[in-house]
Amino acid sequence: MKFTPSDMLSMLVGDPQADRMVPPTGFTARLTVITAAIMAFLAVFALALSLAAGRLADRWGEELARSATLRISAPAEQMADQTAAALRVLETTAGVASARALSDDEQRALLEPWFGPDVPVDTLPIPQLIEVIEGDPGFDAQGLRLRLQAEVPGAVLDDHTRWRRPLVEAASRLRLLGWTSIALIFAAMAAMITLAANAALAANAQVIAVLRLVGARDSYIAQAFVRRYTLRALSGAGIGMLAGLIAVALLPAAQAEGGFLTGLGFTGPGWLWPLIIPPLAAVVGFVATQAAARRTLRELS
Amino acid sequence: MKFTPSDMLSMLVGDPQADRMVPPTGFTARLTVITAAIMAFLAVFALALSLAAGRLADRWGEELARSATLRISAPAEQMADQTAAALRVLETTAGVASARALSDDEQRALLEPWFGPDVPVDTLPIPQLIEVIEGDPGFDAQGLRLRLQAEVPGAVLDDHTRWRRPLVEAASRLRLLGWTSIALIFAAMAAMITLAANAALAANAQVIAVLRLVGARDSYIAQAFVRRYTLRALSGAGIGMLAGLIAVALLPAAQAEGGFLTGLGFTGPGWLWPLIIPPLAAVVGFVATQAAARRTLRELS
Amino acid sequence: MIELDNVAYSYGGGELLSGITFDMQPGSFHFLTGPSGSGKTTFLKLCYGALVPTAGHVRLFDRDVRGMTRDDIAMARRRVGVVHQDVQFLDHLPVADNVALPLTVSGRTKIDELANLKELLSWVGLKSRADALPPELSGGERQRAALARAVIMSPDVILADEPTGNVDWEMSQRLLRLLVELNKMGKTIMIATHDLALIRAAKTQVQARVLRIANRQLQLAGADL
Amino acid sequence: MIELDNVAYSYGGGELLSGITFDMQPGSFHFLTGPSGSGKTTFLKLCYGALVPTAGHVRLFDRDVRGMTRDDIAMARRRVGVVHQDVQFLDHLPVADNVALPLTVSGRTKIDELANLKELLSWVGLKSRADALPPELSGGERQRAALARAVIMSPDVILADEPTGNVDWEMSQRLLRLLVELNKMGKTIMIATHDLALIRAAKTQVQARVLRIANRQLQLAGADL
Ligand SMILES: Nc1ncnc2c1ncn2[C@@H]1O[C@H](COP(=O)(O)OP(=O)(O)OP(=O)(O)O)[C@@H](O)[C@H]1O
Ligand SMILES: Nc1ncnc2c1ncn2[C@@H]1O[C@H](COP(=O)(O)OP(=O)(O)OP(=O)(O)O)[C@@H](O)[C@H]1O
Ligand SMILES: [Mg+2]
Ligand SMILES: [Mg+2]
Repeated sequence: MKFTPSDMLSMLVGDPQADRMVPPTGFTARLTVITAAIMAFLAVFALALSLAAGRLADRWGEELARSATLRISAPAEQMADQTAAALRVLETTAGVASARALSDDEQRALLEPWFGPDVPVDTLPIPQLIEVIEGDPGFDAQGLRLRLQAEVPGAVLDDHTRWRRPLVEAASRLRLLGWTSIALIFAAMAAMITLAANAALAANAQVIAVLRLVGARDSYIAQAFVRRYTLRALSGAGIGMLAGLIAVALLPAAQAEGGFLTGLGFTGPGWLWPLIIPPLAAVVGFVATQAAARRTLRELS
Repeated sequence: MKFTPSDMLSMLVGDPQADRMVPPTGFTARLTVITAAIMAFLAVFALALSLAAGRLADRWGEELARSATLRISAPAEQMADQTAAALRVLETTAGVASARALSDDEQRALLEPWFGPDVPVDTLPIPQLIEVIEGDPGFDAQGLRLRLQAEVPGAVLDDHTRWRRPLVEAASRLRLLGWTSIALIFAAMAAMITLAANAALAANAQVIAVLRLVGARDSYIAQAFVRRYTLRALSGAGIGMLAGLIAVALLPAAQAEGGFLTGLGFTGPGWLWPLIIPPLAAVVGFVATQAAARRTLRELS
Repeated sequence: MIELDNVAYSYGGGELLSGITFDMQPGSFHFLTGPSGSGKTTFLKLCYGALVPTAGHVRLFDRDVRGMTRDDIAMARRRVGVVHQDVQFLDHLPVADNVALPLTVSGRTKIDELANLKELLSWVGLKSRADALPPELSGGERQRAALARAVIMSPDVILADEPTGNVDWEMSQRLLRLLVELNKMGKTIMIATHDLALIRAAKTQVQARVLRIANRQLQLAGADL
Repeated sequence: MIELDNVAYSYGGGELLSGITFDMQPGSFHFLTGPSGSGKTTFLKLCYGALVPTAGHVRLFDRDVRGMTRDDIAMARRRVGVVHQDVQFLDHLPVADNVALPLTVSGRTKIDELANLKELLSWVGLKSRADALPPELSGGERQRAALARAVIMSPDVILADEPTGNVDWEMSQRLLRLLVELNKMGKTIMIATHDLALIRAAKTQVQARVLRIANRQLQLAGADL
């Protein structure tokens, strides 16, 4: 059996008469709605977790990937020249968005954790640091090194590869974890809605038998159930999604101090992601009820 | 209605005859088992996530809390004396597990990211760093500072508070996230098992009516259902828990390179945690079925 | 045994039964007739405590139904065998287990009771179907199984609602004979039925009285049958 | 209309029916009798395609049941009104809607059909219970509702399994009159029943033939009634 979206649509708008054939309330009806709601609620959290993990991973990867450091060690009198030469080279390098020599204050701030607040930066033979911000297609580190070697012999390029690798690995692990949990929750949601729809149909065996007895066609009977349960899965998941969004929005300190770990929550277009949950639940409900109804019907002469 | 554990036990061992009164298979029976299994499976993952977050938080908090740095800035000729004096002070300070002056090589390694591999550590007026490892009840940073001021004027104690605060906050956020998700999953598990048990009972209304008609007492009828559904919740959750444990154990690269982010998984006694899931599911199943059976019975004369 | 004292019952609309006073004497044999929808099933349900009267008092074994706990009602039901009009079983258990159900739930599964079960099943013609599941029975077989279930505990009172509606004449005579035997052993019997031929046949075997529900009242039908 | 050609049926054990050949002529009126458990319900189920024979052929409106799709069977059922022995309804819809169900599912809900519905309900004595839910009906009321549902489409064939098992004599005469009227309009009728008095009454109004299932065979009962 295959279902195209248009099949699904025609079923959903279908005969409102057929709709009355299915008991409107009762435990099995509530079961479907509440199951869809609970699973949608969990799915919103999984999505939030996943997106937060993704953001974190992106940030770690990006912050480190997008910046590099050029270190110029030279006798004091050549320092200014070499710095200027290096900046010229960098300005003409494709893929470098900006380059900027750190001021003494900045250098002091960097060193402070190690040497205390009163490092005599000016009197020390400390190398000059140049912060390089990468552009979008990035620069060719190897090529840059060669050019620098020729023009600024005292320059050493550190593109942070060493620092980046473990962080990127950790970040991708976090991302994997997020998507694993989202896949799990979605699979569980599908399984639970399928179960609920099946249980509901089993509970309505008499309805199906009566309809079949009075000459209703299989498609009519299936449609009556499929329409009801698809709408139930849709509305249940809608309720659950809304509840989940509210809960996520209310989560303590969600976006504050976003420093190291971003809060669990949605940002910007991320808020649109949960909107896929109800349609997904509806599709699951549709397919599950369709299959269950056909199976129940086949057992009936 | 209240249930003591002994009530529960006596119900569970109870009359095997009564057991036969409840249909052994069918969709509603499977519903309970599979629901318990799925939710237990998810709960194992939530637990793993939660424990991993907890471990990460602990590590971040601990690594930073347990070490401090003493920085001694002094004229070159006094450096050795002051270092020795500082070490003596530290040795006699309660709460300091060990203290050790960093060698030139180690200092160079620390500085390398900033100045390249050939920092002339010996000729530079670089402060001497002493690594202080805290003992279990920790030392009194304020007291230590006062003593050092008196005996080693050039020493500055950095107990990493500044570095630690955001990390500890991030870690506790992660822990909160873990426990939130575990609370959610457990609540969802309870809700789903309750729903499944209710749906199952609703589907068995005829069984209850027949038993009541032939003179069975409420407690007998309730017991028959409660026993079955408690065992179903227990066994379902057991299956789900095992599947979850296996899945977690098989998770790619779970424990490897544990560097920055620990893998999602259980370590040591953490493996015992998931064992609470099946009993918990059984208790939920017990209470839910008990309540549902009593409610169904009350509606029946 | 069962006393109704100025009882009225209403399902929510007007009163269906009203001012009914009736005392079921031990060892009596009653038929209950009346048009379809007149309230025979309702009357029987009042008699075994499935319905509580909206007015008046029903006493079951000398206790007012209103004052009985649910467990009291359950215990009273063990002394009253009931054949429902729409017979229901535990569909997952074989017929024999269903018939023995009242014994099982009251914890009486001794050997002699089981011998009794076999005899009873063959009397109602279900010996060969003892291992079938209830949904596999024919309409008449279900009714016979329900009657067997109602009498297996050898209860003091047997209330049967249309127990022969789906069985052939010969079988209904056989079932009647079973009930007459039980009555001769001192059991009290009440049968709701539309089958006038059955009533006539019974009258030749036992001193049966015919009650009739008409105009919300319970009347003793005369010799007009 | 409905033809059985050397048909046998077995539920898995021995054969319940065997070598049955029968041709239901349009406009005929049949009674079907036989002891409880002899296979009357099974026979009727073969006649409307609910069971497929284990041997032989059943032809429904000139098409072999084995070759019909599920939708073919559904369409054929619109031409056959069936009263089940254990009547079932959509318990959440009122009686009137349940009786009109065959019209609803075949998309025929015109005004004149609905007028028809009212008349039918009052004929079977359910006018005052039209808004009740099926579980609130008495046993006899349920049977009457089922009969009304079976005839509302004015089908070519009406198969009724014990339609008067739970109704009083007067009402059963009324229902019989309805079926006789339909038969006079050309409908084919078959009624499975144990009620010999009903058969006798029918014979005075219509030329009814009595079939009897005995020893797995279908026999034409003689004038012995
Ligand atoms: N689904 C089934 N599986 C197995 N056996 C069945 C099934 N349905 C009916 N039977 C058996 O087949 C036999 C005939 O059943 P059927 O319902 O046709 O009898 P009937 O003539 O209608 O009887 P009654 O007058 O009691 O309604 C019975 O012995 C019954 O137990
Ligand atoms: N649960 C209910 N709610 C509302 N009305 C009910 C309910 N049960 C029965 N009735 C109505 O009460 C009346 C009497 O019902 P009852 O079942 O007692 O009749 P009865 O004499 O047994 O009829 P029958 O011979 O058809 O079985 C009927 O009109 C029925 O519709
Ligand atoms: Mg009745
Ligand atoms: Mg039958």
